[in-house]
Amino acid sequence: MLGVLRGMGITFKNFVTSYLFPRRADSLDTAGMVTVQYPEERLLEKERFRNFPFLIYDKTPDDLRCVACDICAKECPPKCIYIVREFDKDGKPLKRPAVFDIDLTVCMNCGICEEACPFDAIFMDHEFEIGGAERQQSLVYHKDQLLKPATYFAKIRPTDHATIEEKRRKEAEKKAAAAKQSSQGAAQTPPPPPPAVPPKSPQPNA
Amino acid sequence: MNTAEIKSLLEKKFPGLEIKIINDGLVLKPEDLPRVAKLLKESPESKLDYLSLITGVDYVEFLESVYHLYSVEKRVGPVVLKVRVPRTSPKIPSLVPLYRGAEFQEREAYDMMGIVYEGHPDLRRIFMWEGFEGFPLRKDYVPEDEDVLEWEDVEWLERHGVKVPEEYKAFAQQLKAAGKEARATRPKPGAEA
Amino acid sequence: MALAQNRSTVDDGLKSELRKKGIVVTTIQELYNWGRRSSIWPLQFGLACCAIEMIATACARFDIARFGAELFRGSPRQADMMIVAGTVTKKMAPQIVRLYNQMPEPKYVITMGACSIAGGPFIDGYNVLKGIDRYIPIDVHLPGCPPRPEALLWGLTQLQKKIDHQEIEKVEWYQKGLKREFPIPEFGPKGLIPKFNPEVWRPETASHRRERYGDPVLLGKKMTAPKFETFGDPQVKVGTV
Amino acid sequence: MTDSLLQETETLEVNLGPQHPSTHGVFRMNVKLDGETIVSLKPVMGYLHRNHEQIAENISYLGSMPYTDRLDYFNSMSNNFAYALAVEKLAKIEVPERAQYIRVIMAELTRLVNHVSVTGFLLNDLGAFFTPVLYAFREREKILDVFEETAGSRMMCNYFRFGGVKLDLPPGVLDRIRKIVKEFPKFLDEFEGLLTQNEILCMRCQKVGVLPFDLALSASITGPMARASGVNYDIRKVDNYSIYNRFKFKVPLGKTGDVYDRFMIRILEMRQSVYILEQALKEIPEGPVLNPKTAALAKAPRNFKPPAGESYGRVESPKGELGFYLVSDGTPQPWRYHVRAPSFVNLTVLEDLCLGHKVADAVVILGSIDIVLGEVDH
Repeated sequence: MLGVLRGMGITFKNFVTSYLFPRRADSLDTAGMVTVQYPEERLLEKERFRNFPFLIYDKTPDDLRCVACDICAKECPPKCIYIVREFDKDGKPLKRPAVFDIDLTVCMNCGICEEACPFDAIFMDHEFEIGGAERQQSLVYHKDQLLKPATYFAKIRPTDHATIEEKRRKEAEKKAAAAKQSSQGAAQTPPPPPPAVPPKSPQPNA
Repeated sequence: MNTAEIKSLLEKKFPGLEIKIINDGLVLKPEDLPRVAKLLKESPESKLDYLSLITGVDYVEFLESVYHLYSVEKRVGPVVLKVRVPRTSPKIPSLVPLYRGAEFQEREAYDMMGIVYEGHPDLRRIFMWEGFEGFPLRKDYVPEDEDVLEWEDVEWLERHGVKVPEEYKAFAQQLKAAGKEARATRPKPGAEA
Repeated sequence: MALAQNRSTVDDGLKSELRKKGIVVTTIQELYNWGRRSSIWPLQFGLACCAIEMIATACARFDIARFGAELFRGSPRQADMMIVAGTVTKKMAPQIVRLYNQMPEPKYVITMGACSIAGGPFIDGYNVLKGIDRYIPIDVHLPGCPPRPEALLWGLTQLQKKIDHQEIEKVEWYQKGLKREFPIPEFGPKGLIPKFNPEVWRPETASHRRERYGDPVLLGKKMTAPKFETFGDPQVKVGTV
Repeated sequence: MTDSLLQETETLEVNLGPQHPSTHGVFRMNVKLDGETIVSLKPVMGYLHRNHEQIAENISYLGSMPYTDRLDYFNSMSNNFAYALAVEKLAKIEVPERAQYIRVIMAELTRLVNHVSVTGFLLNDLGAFFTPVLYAFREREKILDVFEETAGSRMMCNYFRFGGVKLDLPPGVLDRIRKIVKEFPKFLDEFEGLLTQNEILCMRCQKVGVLPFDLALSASITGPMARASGVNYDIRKVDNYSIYNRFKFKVPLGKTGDVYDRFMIRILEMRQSVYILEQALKEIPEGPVLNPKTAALAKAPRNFKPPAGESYGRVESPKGELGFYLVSDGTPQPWRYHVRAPSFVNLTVLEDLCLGHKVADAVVILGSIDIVLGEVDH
């Protein structure tokens, strides 16, 4: 009987403290109300939170970083990425995708595409309010739905954005220096390819 | 107690036992397995009283059943026993009388790999349903194509009062006429509709 | 009923006129929908990982009770909504269809997580059903693996919006002759029979997975044995040792 | 009169599950009852068989890492740990010091999450409807926040890499963990005060579902369930994997092996985990978190080809011995990938535990075994 009463006392204490000392939902204190009033109030967004991938562009949507190398599509464990490379009028492959589809009904938010991408073009988004009554059309995201500006990335993940910008700046400097050197040495030879190109030459998807 | 010591112990106890060390595992004949396991479990030198893992491996040319034994009392292990059997008649004596922990894991290996453990008290499929055909973790298992209705599906649906669209019906009939192998060369999905 | 039939034949302008006349009906409808959407009773039914997030949604921090959906019922007969939370395997699919059939009208289904929508990351497996919408109609699809508890709450609000827009005269369960029960699939030698119910779902031809990525699994590709220097003598195999 | 009546009783077959509030998922028990006493119980599983092994045999080694999260979805970090150990054994990869500490911290936090939730669910099964679960999930959410901040996801962390962990801890997280660890014993006191001396709980749990020592050993039971029966086998102590030999902790052992013992062992283990965490948080050094040799692996998982051979990596997951058996043939995909799932093997004795008890006890016994269907059915 004593044990039961003691348990009830603890429940009552919890009941009272949740009214007397309401806390924020992110609080680490043991006692207190913890409910987050979701649509009006949200939990603090964690920077590393990963939901679905998105593609990043620098200034305009035509200026996207993805070069259609197909690495993420091959690394994706459940195979939810589908890329078709764009070709110009002469049939020469361009360094940009014509089709970039991500099947959200297969994606498992693992973030391996983000890790594998050598061009910092694909990142995991924070948006989770996605869904609908229909799945076969609306839940396969195409290129135009996936594209988001670099400023958005800077907003949701400032730390990663800073490190990546730093890395890109250094690479660009190195490239510029190399170009300068080669133009001084032999004016006609084109600059060497950037070192970030993956080992296997990217092939257009059949 | 390493694998070589176990081997010499076994050879001392069972003269004439055929045994070989491959990849840190002791490869045994299937019929030797129960007596070897019994000895290893009960002998005071080894005292391997804990059977951690049983699984099957499909090496295409044969199937292998792997046993990892540990000793809780002496805190040694693992001692790996392996038994190789042909794909056509994979029969291995069961270790359930010796280790109760083998019960579900042997059923799993039977379900996934088709290794028959003789003497198992209740050797049924454990994950798949009764009536499932084939052993899905064997390397030659071919799963079905799930976006195509076959003739038995069409028949079933009509029996249950579901109206099947004509194009599905026609395609199912084509499949039936062409036999099961037709599935690999089915027409492009655009042609279905 | 006659009124409802009339409505389906008139254009939008006339409809709004009629709506003005039938103001009492509209109010009843609003009241009716408000009552329904504020007390959705979900079926207490979890399948896999997403079920844990569903429980987390029901717990103190996210508190699904704020949306009136905290009363998880153990029996399908008392439930309005089924949250298919987790991977639907072929072994489990018949039971889910049966549960759906047992639920009273009006009934709603939310598929929570990638697995229940289309098979999710396990789409290439031999025992995973590629979407529960092959057998039963779905109202809200919620992708994610698993969706955050907030995402489930968002999905619930989407469902509430849908309920808000339903008209009493038009809703399916008051129509004559409509029976929203679907045949329960059976186990076949390799999978379920039928593979899908064409009345509910038809395969999408445009974004066909097999066309894009080829065959999902081995299909005998790995039928060459591994190198035997490391796995021992190939002669040391069957019973010979 | 009564004798003849008793002789006429028929056994009744009852199906519990697969959709049943008490079966912790999609688990089915075929129970034969004499009156209300169980005379036979056959577990039926496979309702969540997601072909984990088949999928893993078809993708790269790193590609399986996110799938291991989904095995035992309560403690993804432990699953990552076991898989990373197995591959590191296979490819002989060293792990830097700081990464080892992070791994231990994460694994122990996972243990807290698992034990606290499973205790809550067990009490839910006993009839203490939802209050213990609410308390348990309140604590769980705090730890999940830490996981989300470090690994990016609440449940499916995908945080371990071969040769370390994915990213270093973000600033401030260590202090957050310290705060959680400091507050946790207070919560445990409260939780125990709520329950351990509760007369109803004692009556329902003591002498119910007794697992004798011999059966526990021969049926390969591991984890808290085996230790409740007195089997002194904790892989953290036996294998000394990672850096567990640096920490002082005790392995709590039970005497009777009933439901109450299993419940208490979990509570005591949480206290030991807190103790390990305190030491690890004190000692954690600075340094790299990923072996530089394998850091390039993240950029091209398909090019990772461990040498041909086989390995078995196991950890003491909160449920018991979780092991991954890998056979490599030198290609980017494993030739064989097998999971030794603790709760799957622990279910072997379910029938033995339940025989002679009432149906209501079967539910409690199942709750005390602590199964997660994702792992049982892999």
